[in-house]
Amino acid sequence: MKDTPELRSIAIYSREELCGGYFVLWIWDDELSKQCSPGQFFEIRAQASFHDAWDSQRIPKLFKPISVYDNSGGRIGFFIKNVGAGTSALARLKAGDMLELIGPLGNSFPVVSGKRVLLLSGGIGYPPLSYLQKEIINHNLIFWLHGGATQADVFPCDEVWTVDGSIGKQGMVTQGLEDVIINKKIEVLYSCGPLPMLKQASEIAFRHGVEHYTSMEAYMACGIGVCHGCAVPIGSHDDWDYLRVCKEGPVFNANDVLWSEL
Amino acid sequence: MKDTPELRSIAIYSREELCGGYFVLWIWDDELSKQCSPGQFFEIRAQASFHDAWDSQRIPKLFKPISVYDNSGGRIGFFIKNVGAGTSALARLKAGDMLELIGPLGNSFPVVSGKRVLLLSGGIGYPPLSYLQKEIINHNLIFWLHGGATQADVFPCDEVWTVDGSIGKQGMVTQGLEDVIINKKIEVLYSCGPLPMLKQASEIAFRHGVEHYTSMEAYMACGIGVCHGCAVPIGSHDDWDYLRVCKEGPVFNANDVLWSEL
Amino acid sequence: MSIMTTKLGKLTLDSPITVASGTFDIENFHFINQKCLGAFVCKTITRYPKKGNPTPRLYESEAGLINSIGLQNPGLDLFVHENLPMLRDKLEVPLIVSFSGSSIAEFEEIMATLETQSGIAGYELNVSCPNVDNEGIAFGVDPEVIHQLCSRLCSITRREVIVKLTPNVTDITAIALAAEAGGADSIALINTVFGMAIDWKTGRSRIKKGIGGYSGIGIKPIALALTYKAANAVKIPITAMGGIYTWEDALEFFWAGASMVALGTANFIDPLSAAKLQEGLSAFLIEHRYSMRDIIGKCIL
Amino acid sequence: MSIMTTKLGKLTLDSPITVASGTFDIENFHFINQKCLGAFVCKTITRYPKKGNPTPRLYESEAGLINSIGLQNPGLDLFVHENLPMLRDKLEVPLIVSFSGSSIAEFEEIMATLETQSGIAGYELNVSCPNVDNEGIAFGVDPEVIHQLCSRLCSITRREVIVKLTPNVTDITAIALAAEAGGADSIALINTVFGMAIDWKTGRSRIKKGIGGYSGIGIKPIALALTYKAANAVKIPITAMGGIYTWEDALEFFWAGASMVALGTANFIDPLSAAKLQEGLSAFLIEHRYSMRDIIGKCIL
Ligand SMILES: Cc1cc2nc3c(=O)[nH]c(=O)nc-3n(C[C@H](O)[C@H](O)[C@H](O)COP(=O)(O)OP(=O)(O)OC[C@H]3O[C@@H](n4cnc5c(N)ncnc54)[C@H](O)[C@@H]3O)c2cc1C
Ligand SMILES: Cc1cc2nc3c(=O)[nH]c(=O)nc-3n(C[C@H](O)[C@H](O)[C@H](O)COP(=O)(O)OP(=O)(O)OC[C@H]3O[C@@H](n4cnc5c(N)ncnc54)[C@H](O)[C@@H]3O)c2cc1C
Ligand SMILES: Cc1cc2nc3c(=O)[nH]c(=O)nc-3n(C[C@H](O)[C@H](O)[C@H](O)COP(=O)(O)O)c2cc1C
Ligand SMILES: Cc1cc2nc3c(=O)[nH]c(=O)nc-3n(C[C@H](O)[C@H](O)[C@H](O)COP(=O)(O)O)c2cc1C
Ligand code: FES
Ligand code: FES
Repeated sequence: MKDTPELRSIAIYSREELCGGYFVLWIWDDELSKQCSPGQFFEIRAQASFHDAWDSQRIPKLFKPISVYDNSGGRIGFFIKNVGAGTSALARLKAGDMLELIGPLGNSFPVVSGKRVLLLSGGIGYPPLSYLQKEIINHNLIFWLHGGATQADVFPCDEVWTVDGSIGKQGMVTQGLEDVIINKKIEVLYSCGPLPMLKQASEIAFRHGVEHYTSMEAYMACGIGVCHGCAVPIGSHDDWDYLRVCKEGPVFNANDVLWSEL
Repeated sequence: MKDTPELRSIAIYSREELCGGYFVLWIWDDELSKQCSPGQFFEIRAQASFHDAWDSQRIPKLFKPISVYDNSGGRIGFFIKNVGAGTSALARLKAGDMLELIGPLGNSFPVVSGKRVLLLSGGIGYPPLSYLQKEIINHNLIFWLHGGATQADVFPCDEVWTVDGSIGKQGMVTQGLEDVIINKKIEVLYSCGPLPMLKQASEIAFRHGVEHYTSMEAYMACGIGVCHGCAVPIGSHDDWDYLRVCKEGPVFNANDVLWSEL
Repeated sequence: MSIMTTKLGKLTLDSPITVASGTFDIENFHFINQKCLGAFVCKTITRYPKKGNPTPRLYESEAGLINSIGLQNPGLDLFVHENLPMLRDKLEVPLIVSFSGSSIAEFEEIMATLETQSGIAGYELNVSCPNVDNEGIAFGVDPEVIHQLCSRLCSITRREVIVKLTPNVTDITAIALAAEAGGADSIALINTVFGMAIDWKTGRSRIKKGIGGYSGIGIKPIALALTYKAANAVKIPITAMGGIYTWEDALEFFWAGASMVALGTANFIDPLSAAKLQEGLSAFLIEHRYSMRDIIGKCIL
Repeated sequence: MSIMTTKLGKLTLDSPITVASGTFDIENFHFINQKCLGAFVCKTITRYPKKGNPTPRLYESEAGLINSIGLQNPGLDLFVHENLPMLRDKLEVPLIVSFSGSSIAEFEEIMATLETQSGIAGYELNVSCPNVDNEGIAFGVDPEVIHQLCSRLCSITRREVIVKLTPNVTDITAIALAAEAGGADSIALINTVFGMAIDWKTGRSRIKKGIGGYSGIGIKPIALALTYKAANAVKIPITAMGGIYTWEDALEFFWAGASMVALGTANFIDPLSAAKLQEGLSAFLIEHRYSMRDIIGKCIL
């Protein structure tokens, strides 16, 4: 992790298309690649100069936080779902088009070894855990639970849940969590996904004394710790503060998160 | 002229490129073509759906008034200069792209016959006079004076002036006006161009008792007579009103324009 | 009763969509079927004809439109003799007449004349035009004057009385409450926000008068906040406007507490916007089996 | 003296560009050279630490940003012991400390403490934050309170005193005049405009507190109109902000009467915007052989 993230323009090296509005953008930059660790993210955007933008009647918009999904051989992959204006601008990019990046940003997942590890992801929480898995797989026993709304929202893992039952087990992925923790004798849980999922997972993990690191989502303006827009409540009930997902996060010990304030 | 202009989407049939940021867009539509007369204009725009626009972070903008430059064989030509956001969006269009149009709009030049006619255009005032010229050339004696800032701003005509002297005579085109009126025994003047040019021309023409029809420019919002944004002061000193360039205009008898209020 | 029916004070309207005064006229019905509107609001008229402001009067900024029309209109008499008969003839939806005055007495005089005329469903009192110096807006910023104006006018008509408010005030709730207490049947907001643009090359104001009225998508967050505030302050219904272009925009305002929405600048940018709004909104209501009542004011924090 | 030199009350600054409180911090100097700024304005501090508002706190609308940070800050003591020494150490440009209070006495208390500290060039009194209920903004709407606040504070310091005004008032000139009469050295405007956004699908407010503060390109016409109004009312200089992204935007504000401009939301959208503004502006001045004095307030109608 570097203390002074830079702003760069890097050409897209390749692009993959998945169903369900998901796509992967790859860049190749050895220097940046060396700086990343699992859990970190970049603020990225389809290139937007103020002046071109006015000419084409576009209003330049905020960068969007996107996790590192893969980092190998100098190539960094971003696994993205098209959900709104910012991600749809990214979705329009082709190989060779320019990406603007700030990062890597934020802290990263604590790395364990010799443990029984559970990865729990929901929807677009998948990418950071994928990067983490590759980094820790040689030193741990890993089981991966993933849930999504429907078939298009699930990706390679050990056990799949879908809300509509179109593939895997039917229901919320957290319904399967307790069984897996018990049966697989899980010691450490890493989670990333929608807030309600994280909230429930943290209750269950807490009940079973499982160490639990969670990567939080938040709307961001600056991404570098300046604006305090991305705050989440961290601490104990009588002594807590709003910490910044982009700076003190995105990874927090789930026991430190004041879920009741969210 | 039709009383009920419609909104249409028509594909661009061909596109010509000139130097100096000028370009010509052609559409082919027999029905529309029959409705146009010289002096009329369309409100046009590069196709912009609200929803696509939000996705691509564009803010949909106003239509832009553009004169009919040529109308023959069912093809309508728009001769356009790229000067800002609206025209640069048009400049980006290629053959086959969709144009949104409202029109034809406004009144048209009174057509004379058996007269000694002078056409006076400045810069992007050229297009409507070009259409007019083709319509009246068989029944009148026509002389055409055109002025522009520099070489790129002049187009085929009888006498050319440029502000920087890069081609033709050096100076403002109105400097040559009086001589031409006298030498060519001009009876009718048609003018279109920047306000200071029209103002000066109307003084000179008035002094020589020349019938003078001028096509006025104005910033427009609706283009159909609703908003009163495109007003120009028309009447006599003690009895005048703001009339609408898009509805009562764009062509006015220059003697009716209250140049002092502009 | 259709799924789109909305109640606006004394009126029950077939559609919760209308148009903002000054941005829509008979000419617009070349593009759309007038039945997509629940009512039609005409351009503001005044007691005597108004020439309007010097030109240029318009400028399109990055995210909206700045205008300085200055209430150009033919005046009450010509309106009554020419425009009104034409409107009566052509309109198939209720007519709301917008008018403004430079004193309470002038407002009264105009309404008294309009009361003698048929074919009018209601009045919109424009106390909020930013583009004329002595008309309207001086009223719109003072709760006491608003209260007095409404009391006087509401006592001389049985028709719907709508008061159209300006956003250019410290406390919209005080003004809205004054209108309600004065007897207004409903409130319309917002008129345009003071705005300006300058040619950076030359330093020349884009609008001859300097400051104009800013409308369009750029003011949507402002209009929404004011709608929410006003809706939480008064019980009378609200017609909201300010940057509404699409049916999604309209839904934001219904959730915030509007009973009706009006399209202004959107009419210039897409002449079909009212028809598209009508279509999109009714499809949304049908899909979710909502009636207007399930949405209006039901915003969750 | 460089072509970009500007005078702001007691200060003479090397560049007429600064940053808007709460949108820029030491971290931003990773991207640009701090010398492109004439001064640095820090995030508003308060007497005691503030947790800030519940989340979500941000939403990007079609043409700007809505925020509801709620002045989250470490409080005066921590600021003096940790942030200030760090700023003194790292800053190569004058530091303006922004602060806010819930009473005149609290404002005084904060300033008294800051007066004991070196390395501060001036103060920005934030009487305009829309995101806290009792702080600041209640002051910013009342000319008398502003007058009293300025009189009291200006008498206890020799440093530059800037008063930062809210746009959410009926008459900005009354407030600006009160600040001037109270002895303020200069005025900064505008803070954010009340704004709101709602998820049209669910009716849920995008911001937990409902109404937030709207900034960015969409408020530029509003900020420009208020700058023009204030500049024509007072003699003290003005730092303008509100939707300034480019050097062309900045020029509009100089023509309208600003002596200095500040970048806020632009810093998020392009971390290089201050550097680009500096470059573009100085190229423009050189090309036209203008000094700042030839432009400031020279707008033509
Ligand atoms: C640290 C961090 C890492 C992230 N990593 C990734 C990643 O690797 N890949 C990725 O695709 N996204 C990731 N996200 C989420 C991503 O930043 C958002 O989806 C994106 O900012 C949405 O921006 P937009 O302009 O496209 O949509 P907006 O216009 O901001 O939102 C569009 C709509 O989608 C909703 N929405 C917002 N986020 C989501 C979501 N995640 N899923 C479904 N609906 C949503 C909004 O409420 C809104 O209604 C990450 C977020 C954070 C904070
Ligand atoms: C009835 C009528 C007919 C017209 N016919 C034509 C035509 O046939 N071809 C054509 O190219 N234009 C024509 N125009 C002018 C055209 O409408 C404008 O150039 C256009 O609206 C500019 O829009 P924009 O968004 O590109 O630029 P804006 O952003 O609106 O303006 C960009 C900059 O250019 C300046 N500007 C505006 N108009 C002109 C101009 N004409 N020349 C130089 N600078 C200008 C503005 O002040 C501004 O500084 C016509 C106008 C009217 C009223
Ligand atoms: C060109 C123009 C003319 C207007 N004329 C009037 C008017 O005569 N009376 C009035 O009450 N409002 C008038 N308005 C304000 C609109 O009715 C509306 O309140 C405002 O534009 C905000 O809505 P919008 O953002 O949808 O345009 C006018 C607005 C524009 C743009
Ligand atoms: C995230 C955010 C935080 C802000 N915090 C403060 C603050 O602490 N104090 C203050 O005076 N203004 C604050 N502001 C207001 C800005 O300083 C500025 O006045 C406003 O954003 C308008 O400028 P802009 O459009 O360039 O952003 C904040 C604005 C934003 C967007
Ligand atoms: S996004 Fe600005 S502090 Fe995190
Ligand atoms: S542009 Fe609206 S009346 Fe002419």
